[in-house]
Amino acid sequence: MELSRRTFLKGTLAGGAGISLLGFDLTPVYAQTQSLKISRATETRSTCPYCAVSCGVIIYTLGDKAKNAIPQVVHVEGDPDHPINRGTLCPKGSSLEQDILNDRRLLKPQVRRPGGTDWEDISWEQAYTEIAQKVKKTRDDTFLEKDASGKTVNRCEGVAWTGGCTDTNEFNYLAVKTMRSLGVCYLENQARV
Amino acid sequence: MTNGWIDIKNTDMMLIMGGNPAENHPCGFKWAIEAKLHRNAKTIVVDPRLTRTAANADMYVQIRAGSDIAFLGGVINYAIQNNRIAHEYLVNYTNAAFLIKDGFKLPEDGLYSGFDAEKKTYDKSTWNYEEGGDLTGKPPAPTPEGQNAPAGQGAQHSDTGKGLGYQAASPTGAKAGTGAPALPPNIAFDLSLQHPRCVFQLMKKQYERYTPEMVERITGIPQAEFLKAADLFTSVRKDGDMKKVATIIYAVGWTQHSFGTQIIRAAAMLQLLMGNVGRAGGGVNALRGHSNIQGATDMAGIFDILPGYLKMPNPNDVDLATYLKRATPTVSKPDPWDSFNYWSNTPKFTVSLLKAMYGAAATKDNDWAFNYLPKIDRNYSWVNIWNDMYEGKIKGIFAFGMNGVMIGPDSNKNIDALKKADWLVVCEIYPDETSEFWRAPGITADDQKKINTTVYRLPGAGFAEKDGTFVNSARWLQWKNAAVPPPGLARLDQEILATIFLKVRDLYKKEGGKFPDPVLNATFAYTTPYNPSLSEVAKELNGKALADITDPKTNITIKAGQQLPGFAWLKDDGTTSSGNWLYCGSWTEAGAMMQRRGTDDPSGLGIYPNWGWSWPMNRRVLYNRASCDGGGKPWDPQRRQVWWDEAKQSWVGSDVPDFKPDSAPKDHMGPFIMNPEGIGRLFVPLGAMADGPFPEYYEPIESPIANPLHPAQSSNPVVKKYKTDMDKYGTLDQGFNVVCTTYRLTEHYHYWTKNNPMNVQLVPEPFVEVPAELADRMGIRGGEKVRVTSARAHYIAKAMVTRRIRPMKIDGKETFQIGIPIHWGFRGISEDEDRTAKTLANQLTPTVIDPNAFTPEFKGFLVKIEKV
Amino acid sequence: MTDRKTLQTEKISGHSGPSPGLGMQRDFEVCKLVDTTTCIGCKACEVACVEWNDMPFGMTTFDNTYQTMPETRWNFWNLIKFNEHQREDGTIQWLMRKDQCMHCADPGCMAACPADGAIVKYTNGIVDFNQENCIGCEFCVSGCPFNIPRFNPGTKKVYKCTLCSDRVGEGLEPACIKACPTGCLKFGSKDDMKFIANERARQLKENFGMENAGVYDPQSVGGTHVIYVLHDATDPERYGGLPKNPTIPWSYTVWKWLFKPVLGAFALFGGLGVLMHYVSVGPRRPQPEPPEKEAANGNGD
Amino acid sequence: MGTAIDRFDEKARQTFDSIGRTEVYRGELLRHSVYTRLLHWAVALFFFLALFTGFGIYLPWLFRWFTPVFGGGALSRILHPYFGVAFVFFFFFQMLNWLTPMIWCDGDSKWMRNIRRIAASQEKLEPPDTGFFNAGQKAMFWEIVAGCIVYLITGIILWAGARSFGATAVAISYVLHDLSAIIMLGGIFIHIYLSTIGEPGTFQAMTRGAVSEAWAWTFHPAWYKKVTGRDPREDYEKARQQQNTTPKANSNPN
Repeated sequence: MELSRRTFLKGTLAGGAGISLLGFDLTPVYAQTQSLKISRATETRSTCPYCAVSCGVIIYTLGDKAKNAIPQVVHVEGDPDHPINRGTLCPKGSSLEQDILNDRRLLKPQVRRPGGTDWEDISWEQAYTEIAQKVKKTRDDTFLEKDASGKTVNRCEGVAWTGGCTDTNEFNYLAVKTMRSLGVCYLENQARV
Repeated sequence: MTNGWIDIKNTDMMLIMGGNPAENHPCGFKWAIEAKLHRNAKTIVVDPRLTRTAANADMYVQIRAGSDIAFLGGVINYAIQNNRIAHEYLVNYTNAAFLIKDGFKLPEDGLYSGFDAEKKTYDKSTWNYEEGGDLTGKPPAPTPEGQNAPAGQGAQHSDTGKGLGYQAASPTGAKAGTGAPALPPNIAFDLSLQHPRCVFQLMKKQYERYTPEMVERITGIPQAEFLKAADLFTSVRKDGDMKKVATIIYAVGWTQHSFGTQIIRAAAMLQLLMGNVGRAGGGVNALRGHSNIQGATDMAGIFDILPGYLKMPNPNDVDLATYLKRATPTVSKPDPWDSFNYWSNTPKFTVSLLKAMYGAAATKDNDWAFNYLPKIDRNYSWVNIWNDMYEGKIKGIFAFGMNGVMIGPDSNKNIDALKKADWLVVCEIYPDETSEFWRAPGITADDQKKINTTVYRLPGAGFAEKDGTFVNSARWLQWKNAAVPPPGLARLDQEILATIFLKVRDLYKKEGGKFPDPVLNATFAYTTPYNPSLSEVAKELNGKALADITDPKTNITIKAGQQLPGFAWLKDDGTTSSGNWLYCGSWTEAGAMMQRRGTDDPSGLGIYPNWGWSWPMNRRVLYNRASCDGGGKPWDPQRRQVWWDEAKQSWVGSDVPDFKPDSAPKDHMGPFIMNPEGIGRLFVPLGAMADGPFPEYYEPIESPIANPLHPAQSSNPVVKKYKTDMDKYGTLDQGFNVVCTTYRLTEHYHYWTKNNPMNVQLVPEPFVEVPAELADRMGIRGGEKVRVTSARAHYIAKAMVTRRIRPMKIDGKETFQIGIPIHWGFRGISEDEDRTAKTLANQLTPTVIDPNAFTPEFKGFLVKIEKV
Repeated sequence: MTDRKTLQTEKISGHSGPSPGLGMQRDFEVCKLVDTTTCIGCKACEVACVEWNDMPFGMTTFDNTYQTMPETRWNFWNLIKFNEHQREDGTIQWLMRKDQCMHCADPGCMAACPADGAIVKYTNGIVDFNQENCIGCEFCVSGCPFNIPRFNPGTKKVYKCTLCSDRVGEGLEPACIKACPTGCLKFGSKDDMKFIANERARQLKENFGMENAGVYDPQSVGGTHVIYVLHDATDPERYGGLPKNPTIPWSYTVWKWLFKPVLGAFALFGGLGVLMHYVSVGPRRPQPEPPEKEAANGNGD
Repeated sequence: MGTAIDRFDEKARQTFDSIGRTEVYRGELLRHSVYTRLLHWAVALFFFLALFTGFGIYLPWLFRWFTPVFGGGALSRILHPYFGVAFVFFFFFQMLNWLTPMIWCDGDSKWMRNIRRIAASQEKLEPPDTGFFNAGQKAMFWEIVAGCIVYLITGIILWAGARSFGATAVAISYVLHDLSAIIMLGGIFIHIYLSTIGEPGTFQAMTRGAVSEAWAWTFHPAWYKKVTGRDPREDYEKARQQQNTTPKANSNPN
């Protein structure tokens, strides 16, 4: 059975004893609308991570940024100031709240060992250490300083990098800087496909 | 996009083709609607399916997937035959009048001159301008036969001519005209456009073959319908009137073909022919499908370039000087004209980049650390990653937010490739198919024990948890703010990457190893190196002065350490650094330009100069000089973007002029300043395109017919099939008789929203769109499960029987098309509830790529369909 | 309640008298304009509605259509209806229409609703359900000519689009309006919306060859506060069952407001009648009556 | 035990009679068996439960104060159909129980024509041919039978709602359901009045099950004759004379 997560706060004021006879009201019935759920929430301006229209979105989080309040997203809505979307959002942008608050999110580092049939938990530190060792070993094993004709190439062809569509410029720059410094040639991104 | 989202509102005519903006860019599509509402603009949608974009169009034309060049070629032909062309624009702003070398041959038989059948490449030396001068009015001189170009440049070919993936009309020009032979400094031209070897006459001849009959045979569009569409689109240029503007809007429906770049070329040519480029409401507008793939391309997240579209060095670039000589184009133009040739600044951009990457380690003595960069001489693109991993060449792979198994093509091959890797590091926010490739459907527990790949799955941060810059399809840089911390133990992506890199650096420091210099010397001087602040990185991208630098003209000095105000300040002597010259100006001493939130739009054209920041130098419409006639007056005074101010002796306007500001009209400087010729290229000389200077229609690799233009050369001659045992290509004879295309739905975003209960509620299950007539024939009813089989795999989903896709007559044969949305894999809400068959759309798609942009052919392959 | 109210009540269900305080504040009628000729069926409005109202997600099943579900649900108030209409020349017109509460000037739900204050109509035209007072009788479901109110078996209450009265009351536009990417949804005063709609219909006729384009604002329910621009206003039925001439069942109008109180009173008069009988005629007792009674009777008057 | 009506529910009657007891004192007659009485009160109980929950649906603004008894308007709405079904259920057995004595006869038509005089108490005694039930009671019985059919049909339609039967059916049912209730309510006022203060001595027929002989010859003379074999008018005269001969003073001229 689907039950409402939020009770409707609508109430009638002084309506409980609305006895009226022949149309003459003795006690008026007022209807009061639900209060605005975002009226005191914190607004953060962001950009939708989906397509390249880049709609401005406002993320409403609970709390006034006080130290002890851990922000919780309560709503996401279009940014009306944004010249392109002017507050509008598509069905994907409109559901961004569910992307932020999603119980399918990955919450801890995991490793699948060779021959493994399931995930194992791993600490960040351990994961970093193992990955760094693997990267170095692969680089050292496959690094090519000169090609067959003796020209300097400084390539590491044993490692590939595939970057995602939502990586920011700054992150992409860090990826380019680190990967090219390792000598990575197989450097690709969602941009290709 | 040459223009921008909002700018679409200024148009009078839209051709939407190879894209479905109403579904995939709804908020951008509002500006198309605005044009309809406020300008009575007309929309023509050409698509294999009656999409939601088509539902709103004034005219919908159903086309066979992949036959776009035939349609566009037909429209080009129609425009020329009916004089619906912008004559003044054509003569002055394009290379229509330029003469092409004798010996250049049009592809009547499907091949341009210079084809090497063995290597499947072209010798492009005849694809060049004729040296000379003004031949206007002069009769063509008889030319000697066989003026062949020098041979021996084959090695260059695989390295040249990369498109930008989606974006034809950006500074790709820089890549042209390099290597030997070069473009002639003084091009021969005929302003009367009558010379048989002038570009216009060649183009006319090329597309005369694209008659309405031919268009009908290839595309399946009935002649009458085609003529109606061609007439409607070209009607903006009726009687040569220049006031109206038409735009062409496309997306990956054009790029994802084995001739994708050429489709876009055809569109660009049509727009140049009609004088629509550079103008408000015009342009060739690629709608990027993802939030920051424009930025990723700018940032060179792809193998063949460096940040700012600088070329990747190749092994022949033995030192920086050699590289710069190759990478820096020289002016090539008709003598009386002028050309800005902005790419002549390549050395400044390159040295500044190297200074940003390697800081103090980049010195004049070590060629600014030029050799720290890998040198490439072959294709390392997406499909090759998987192909080469399958062949065992790649040992380790990072996938940061990239679901390679789902993306394909030929997902099964990608899964098998991952089985052969030693390690895989996935940074994701949801459980994805790539990280769980080892337990893909069909892999048993016993099989899993034989898979030796170590997979690390690191929980990254979602968009709301990270700050940083996205670049939209209109090249706007916009900073976003973080709203919440990452959940659980998840960490910021930059923290993960930086930590891995710094740990590797520590290992090299401790243990030494192969060529450790770049690893040790890459600048990481961030306040918190293990978790770099993205604003510090953004400032590094903009660039700063490393020593006091003074502009000799204005005498303005920028002190060492200060942010640079723009790329004009960049130097090639190591006194400036900039991570990406295109972004120079985005975070200046005045602050973060990409964080600006100015909502004023004085011109009313939707320019919003003070919102965010647009590369290059905040120009919102590229090539906007072309919005004015030769005298510098706007073609349409109602839509004034920039214009020549005689009093100020300067270009002024609502937008930043994409031009040399003090170049008077009489100097006849070309508006396309990124091309060494300064003009728009109808004909692409030399190496910029791998498969021809004009777009020629070729069939997709898997096609139901032989190309009616030249059956002997049916598909793109330079496209190579892959050769592993996984690579199979289907034919009609094998029973693959249905044309299949893949696409996204408005309700879903790739392989991401299948984790979002809201979007899953909107479209819960995978489906296949099947024409009603085909369904009748196969006994399929709506909602019943069907199996779609390609030469590679099969896909099972429910049938959506619809009348929105109709049977077509292709070269006289009845042909059906079906469509498959790509969104479902084997991990997701519906998948985990066992509501899907857990097959992947891209298990069907073939491993074959466009020779220019290396984008796989996801559209228009062959399948068969049957009821399950 | 002397405070200024953000939304003034104009009519209250099950409540025959005038609404208290009516006429003490100026107000204008609001209206939602749905231009079906620029709707792209993207469903942003559906999502914005579910998200703003924090409605729980439900299960849907593929049904050979792009339409999310066959009809609106108690937790899904706003549904794009997709229809493939075959034109006379055989080509297909793909129609999309946002289906939701029409916020009638003369609401059938309200006419049918017996519960005091379960449905209120504000002076700005919004018709809102007040679940606290809802008794779950579902009469509104049958009273609505547009088939909108939906019963939630879990809470035994009926729900529908509120036109985001909470947002409108705070000076914001409804969530669906804000989200709509193409601007096919507009929100403003009824006068403005009518003007814009008619202008758009004229534009469609003159510039886009749609001879039958028109505005849907059915007067049979007094006009609505959601109006449509249709490609062909002569045949609203093709847009997924938009009634050409929506009417409220007579039983709710006549019966409820006239006969129901009258007959209710009539039944009460039954009680009054027997009392009068007792007073005037008196009881009948088994005969013969005891003599004291007769004596008492005789000693009266 | 003179009702002597043989029906298939005789067994139920006997079962209940063997459980419950009916004391008939001297000068009294057995009016209703335990079974009948239990049925009556079951019907009455569910009638009132349905009625009161129905009030909350019919005129919530008036009965708002009352609905909390049933847990509020919404719960009233949920309970109402169950009460209604129970009412119909029990009345169905009552109907079977009383089918024979409720059969309309000539005397009833005469009674009806005479109703003004009877209502005005101008006749102290019922007409001699008034049997176990008089025509008023029979009219009410048949009204309830008809009402139950209407309730059941329209009630099910309203219960399932417009989703199952369509808006028109609901709209019509709603009127018929209400009309039926109003008519029945009017009848119930009269019924309660006459069975309590309107005709003293009646109430015990449905409580103890027995009535006085005087009550019987006054209101149901034909039945009196049938069960006692004596002429009601004669017994009435006899009783009157006996009353007059008592030594108590009586100045009444009647």
